[in-house]
Amino acid sequence: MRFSWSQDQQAFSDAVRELLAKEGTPLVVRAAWDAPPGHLDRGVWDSLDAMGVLAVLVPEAAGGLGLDETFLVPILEEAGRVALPHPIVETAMVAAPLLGAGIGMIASDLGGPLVPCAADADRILLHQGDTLAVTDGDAVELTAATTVDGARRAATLSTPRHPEVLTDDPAVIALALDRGALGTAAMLVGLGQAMLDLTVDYVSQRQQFGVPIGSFQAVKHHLTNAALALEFARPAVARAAWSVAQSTPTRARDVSMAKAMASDAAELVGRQALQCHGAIGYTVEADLHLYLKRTWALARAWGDTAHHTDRVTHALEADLPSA
Amino acid sequence: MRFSWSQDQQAFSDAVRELLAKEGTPLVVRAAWDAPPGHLDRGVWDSLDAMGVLAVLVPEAAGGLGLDETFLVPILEEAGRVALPHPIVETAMVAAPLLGAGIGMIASDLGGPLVPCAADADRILLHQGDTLAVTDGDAVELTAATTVDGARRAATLSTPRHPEVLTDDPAVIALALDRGALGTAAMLVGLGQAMLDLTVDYVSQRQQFGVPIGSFQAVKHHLTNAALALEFARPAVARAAWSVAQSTPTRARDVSMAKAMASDAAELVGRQALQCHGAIGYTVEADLHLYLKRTWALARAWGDTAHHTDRVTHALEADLPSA
Amino acid sequence: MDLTWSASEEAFRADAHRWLHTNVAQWRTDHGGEVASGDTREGFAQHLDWERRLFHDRWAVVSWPADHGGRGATLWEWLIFEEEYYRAGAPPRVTQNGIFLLAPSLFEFGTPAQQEGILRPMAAAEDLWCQGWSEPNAGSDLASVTSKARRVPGGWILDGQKTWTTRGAFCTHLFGLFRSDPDSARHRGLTYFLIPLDTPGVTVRGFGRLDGDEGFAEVFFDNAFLADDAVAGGVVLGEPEGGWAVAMATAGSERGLTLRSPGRFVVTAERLVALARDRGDPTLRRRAATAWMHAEAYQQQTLATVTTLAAGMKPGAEASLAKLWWSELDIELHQLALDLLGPDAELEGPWSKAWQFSLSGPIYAGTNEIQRNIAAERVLGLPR
Amino acid sequence: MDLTWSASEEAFRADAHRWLHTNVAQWRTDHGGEVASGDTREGFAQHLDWERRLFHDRWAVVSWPADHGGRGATLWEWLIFEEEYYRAGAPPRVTQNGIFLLAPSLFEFGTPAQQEGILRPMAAAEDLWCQGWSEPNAGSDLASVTSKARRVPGGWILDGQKTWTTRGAFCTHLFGLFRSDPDSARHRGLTYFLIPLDTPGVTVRGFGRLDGDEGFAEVFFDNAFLADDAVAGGVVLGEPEGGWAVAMATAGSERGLTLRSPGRFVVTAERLVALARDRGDPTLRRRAATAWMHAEAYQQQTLATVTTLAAGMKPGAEASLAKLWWSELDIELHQLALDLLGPDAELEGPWSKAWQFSLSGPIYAGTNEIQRNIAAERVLGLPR
Repeated sequence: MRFSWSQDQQAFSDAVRELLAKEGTPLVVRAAWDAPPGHLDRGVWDSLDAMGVLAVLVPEAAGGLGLDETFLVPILEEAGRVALPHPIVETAMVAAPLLGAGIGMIASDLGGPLVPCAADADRILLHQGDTLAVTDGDAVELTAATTVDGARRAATLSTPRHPEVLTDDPAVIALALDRGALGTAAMLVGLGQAMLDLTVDYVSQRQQFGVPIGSFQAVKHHLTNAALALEFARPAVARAAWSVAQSTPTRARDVSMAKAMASDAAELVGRQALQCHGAIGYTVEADLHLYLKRTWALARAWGDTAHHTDRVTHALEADLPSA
Repeated sequence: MRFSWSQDQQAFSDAVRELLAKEGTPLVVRAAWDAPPGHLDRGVWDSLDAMGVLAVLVPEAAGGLGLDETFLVPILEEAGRVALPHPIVETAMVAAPLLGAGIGMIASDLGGPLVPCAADADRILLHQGDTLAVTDGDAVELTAATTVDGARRAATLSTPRHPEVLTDDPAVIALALDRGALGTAAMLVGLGQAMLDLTVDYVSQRQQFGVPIGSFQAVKHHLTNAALALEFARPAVARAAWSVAQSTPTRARDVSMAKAMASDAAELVGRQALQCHGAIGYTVEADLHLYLKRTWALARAWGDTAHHTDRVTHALEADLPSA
Repeated sequence: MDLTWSASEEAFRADAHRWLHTNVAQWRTDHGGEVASGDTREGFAQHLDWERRLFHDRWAVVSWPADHGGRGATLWEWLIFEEEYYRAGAPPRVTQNGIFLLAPSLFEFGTPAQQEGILRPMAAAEDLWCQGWSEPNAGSDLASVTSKARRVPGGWILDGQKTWTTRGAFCTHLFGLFRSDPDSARHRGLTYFLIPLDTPGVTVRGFGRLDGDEGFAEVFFDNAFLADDAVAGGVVLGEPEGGWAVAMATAGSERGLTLRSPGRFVVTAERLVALARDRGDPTLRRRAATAWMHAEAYQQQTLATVTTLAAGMKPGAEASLAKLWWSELDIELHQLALDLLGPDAELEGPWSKAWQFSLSGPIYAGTNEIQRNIAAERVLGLPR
Repeated sequence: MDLTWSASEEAFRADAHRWLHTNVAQWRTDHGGEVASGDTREGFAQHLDWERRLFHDRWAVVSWPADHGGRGATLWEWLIFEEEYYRAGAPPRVTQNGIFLLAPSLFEFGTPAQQEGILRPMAAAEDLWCQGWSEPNAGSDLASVTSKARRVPGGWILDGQKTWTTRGAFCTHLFGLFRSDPDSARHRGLTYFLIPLDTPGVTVRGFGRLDGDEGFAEVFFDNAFLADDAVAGGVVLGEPEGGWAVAMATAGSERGLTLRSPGRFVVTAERLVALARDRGDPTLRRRAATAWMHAEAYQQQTLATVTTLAAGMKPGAEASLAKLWWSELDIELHQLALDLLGPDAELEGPWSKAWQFSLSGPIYAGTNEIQRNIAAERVLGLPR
């Protein structure tokens, strides 16, 4: 029993964190808000690709790193911490195990009807009836959607022409959906941490009534509540990474628990962060909104809390002796 | 439009408050915990009877005061404020309109399977199949129940011998149930107010870290939250009193809203009151527990919050145009 | 206790209902069916058109005397009007900071000349007023304002900066607090000024609120000369250096019922009950009923408050409780809306706009943390 | 990351499981099937019998060295034992204030003679320890204790009063903080004493907790002479006047995992999931799953914590977060239980007892308000 990332896992995600601190700044997120469809800058993305991040889950024989989700999840937490606008969950977590290494940037409708970065992706992974299929970006008609998070760059898709069917195995599809939910949960924990850190800094500096507002008990308690939710969501996500990596019998339940808790935690942190920032946070000039809006979007992508709680309910009830 | 008690209504409930401040002290509640079944002291009860409280809803022609629920509800709030152990809701609110004046003390199973003061009552009002019936106390076998609130003096009943059927009119039965829920809601608002007042006094006196604990922001916010819930539950109860008195078409919905909000408010006040009292409140030596336990009991009697919320849901949905 | 409306109140409701239903539809049609947010330049102009239609038919400020463009409606009628207003789907009032916040203070503290000169153009949406309270370092702590006013012959010199001024970039006038006694501290030595925004030396820069609309502005005062007669009746409201008391009255209006009447919440709750019924999820249906009860309780509590006001009592610290309730209710309602929408919650639209707006409720008009302090100290009497 | 148990851990689990299932049933049978609350006189005696059965088969203090009656189990094994303990429906530990609170401090600060003399009788439930922290005017503000200790030849004279001492009326010994330097203030000048309750001049008065059980006591010290050798190895734990540091270590144990291992919450949550399934209400089923997730998250977070402890790190202020979580989780679980029971929630019974007990969680071991301050200042680094 050892409930912590290994040295290798830690070292890899530390390296990603360092890279993202330099190349994944809020300016990158703002640029993603502003770039026209199809023009998402790939600077950070290419750096992540060069580090092998996109091929973590691809077998070595197929040109990947041959590692598992316990490596990728801490990395995705780092991606969440900088609100990375690129479809890293769709590409590295969901598509790479199906399509292999060197697949470019993949968008997908598996997480919901609004497809992030659809116009920017090289290919699109689709949930078509009972199959998973893949198609070139230009084989689908896109309608750009206006969403609360401009950096998500979401679009809806028309039915594609001649998609290539990858599989009709329900187990493979279920695993892809679980991977997407797990990766998104990791992003949400990272987003929550980013908002908490930003707010701790802010309330330690901001003075009102002659003292830093972080010295008021109400502010302390808001932020402790935020930290508390994160502190207990994080292990749920780590455990789900293990369950997916090991294909444990509780995989689906554990992923759903991770997604529900991470969504709730990040949303709570966001609420407290905004409230503690006050009017300063309630502007697009402050960076907070970049994280906040991504949180709102991801909390409902890949299944919302009600959906995942119901999955947990069913898994638990199925394990009970009958009444 | 005038959303406040009339001078007459106010004067009546002020008189009751004065009486109860003298005769309905915590000692009366403690005595009710200790008295054996059938030996509930009737001192305060007789005084209330002498004031006409038990016959408020009885027509003048039948020896009552010929008033309506907008008179009785503020009085029941006062009864809640002292956690009156006697079955005043069952007697004055539910039974008196059916049985008339001078009926003594009435217990009833309309509020749930645990019948308060069953062994102390002169008669018992029963929900028998689709009828309301009444029986003498000694025509029923009682099994004393041990409940969290000893002053409730609850028992379960066996099927009575030869009860006298009062009515099988569903409208009359529905009105009796609504009256019980409304009266209980009023008691809960009074209980909440009592716990809030007790706690405001306590935190203003109790010193820790060299200051009254009521000066800490966390304590202030706990008690503001408590006051807030009460401030908005009280008008819901007052409005429901009007709706019952006037037999408005929204009566059932308004009563359920009153009961749900009063239950939730009183439970919230109780939580904050206990927390702000700390260990001192967590003893049977402090009076707080007398109010707290009655709150728990009444919040679930005459339908709990889920039951009443569902009634509101159905009433609201029935009013909607179809989808 | 009498929860019935009189015949004349019912008649008033019928009039309002008729006018609103016809005119809301007409206004939307005239602007091509879809109206932009009132916090964008395009939308603001469309909303001004709406405000002028209201004024033209004397529905802009129903509770004001007829002299100033109103109907002398009672508080009860005003409540009825508000309920019908939201039920008709009429838009948010872009004039609200003038008519709901400044005007009550003008009625209380203004000279007859000020009332005469300022109120009617405000009601007519000719003069558009914004609020100049906050400064970069004076948010919750309003008493720490440092913007200065210096008396000079014939007027005042203003220096400093205001910020988070709602719709400041689209307005013509600002009311705000300035420190006129340089040696004063905190609540003393502040004066409440009425200022045309085209005063030389005043610069306005609009910027984006959370939802991206240009709903905020910074207002810079750089040696700006404000002539005593720059506003009809004079530029000082109340006494010089007596600004705090006037500002507190304005803030009371902001927290209390004039800014956020119950109608809008009840109507929103009703829509959510319908959405939840259609969605079918039992948990969400129950949550919708709970949210509706909270909205309806605000309605009932308001009736109780108006009863005391109609009897001549002054609004007190209880306004803090009302502000806590409606601001948190608004979030409850819109959180539920997003949960009902599921993945579509991400789309820009009326619900997501309103959700983002609801998040500002616990911040503006004095943060809810401050309101909880006020309620604890002044309603419950807890020690400071 | 490796979330599998080793073969020896699985074997340990199997042993514990077997012993507990057999012996819990046997113990209940031996006491007529229904056991009273351990916080009543009758129930305490029954629970002592249980404690002695545990000790007899070396399950009382699994993580202690064999010398003191344990099995030298690892922290991992201890967690496994706790999980099996609650899963078997074994009763609350009436020895907990000794074995879970005092003992860790004895291992850290006690002399070999103290450890030798005190631990084994404690594990054997011969010496029964209660905690003497709080005083009538020192609750949350523990540093304001005024009970005094005065050095005299051969011992100490104790004066003062402790209160809210859990199970004090049934115990034989008390550990507590006394002010030994009369000129000291706050955290300084306090000494941590180990005191037999039959010391002349010590009076114990039991009184009723919220649930009516005699679970609390007041302990009065009236010129009580505590001989240096009244407890084997000496009556002072740690240095004289160094009591605060020892007490803080004890408090850390109280907040952290030793007092409230995750097993009991997970087992309770599983029962609620079953109750909710049988009750059928979709909202309550969803709430049960949520509560289960919160319990399971505590389990997982504990595994993460134990991983760092097993690697030799010291527990830190994060214990405050754990205390907030388990205490509020316990209320969430039991609130749900009451809602599932509906009108039957009013009946005295295991669920209503546990509900009332859960309400003490945010109060004892340092109120949750204090824990939130600690977490904010020491985990997040917010200004004091």
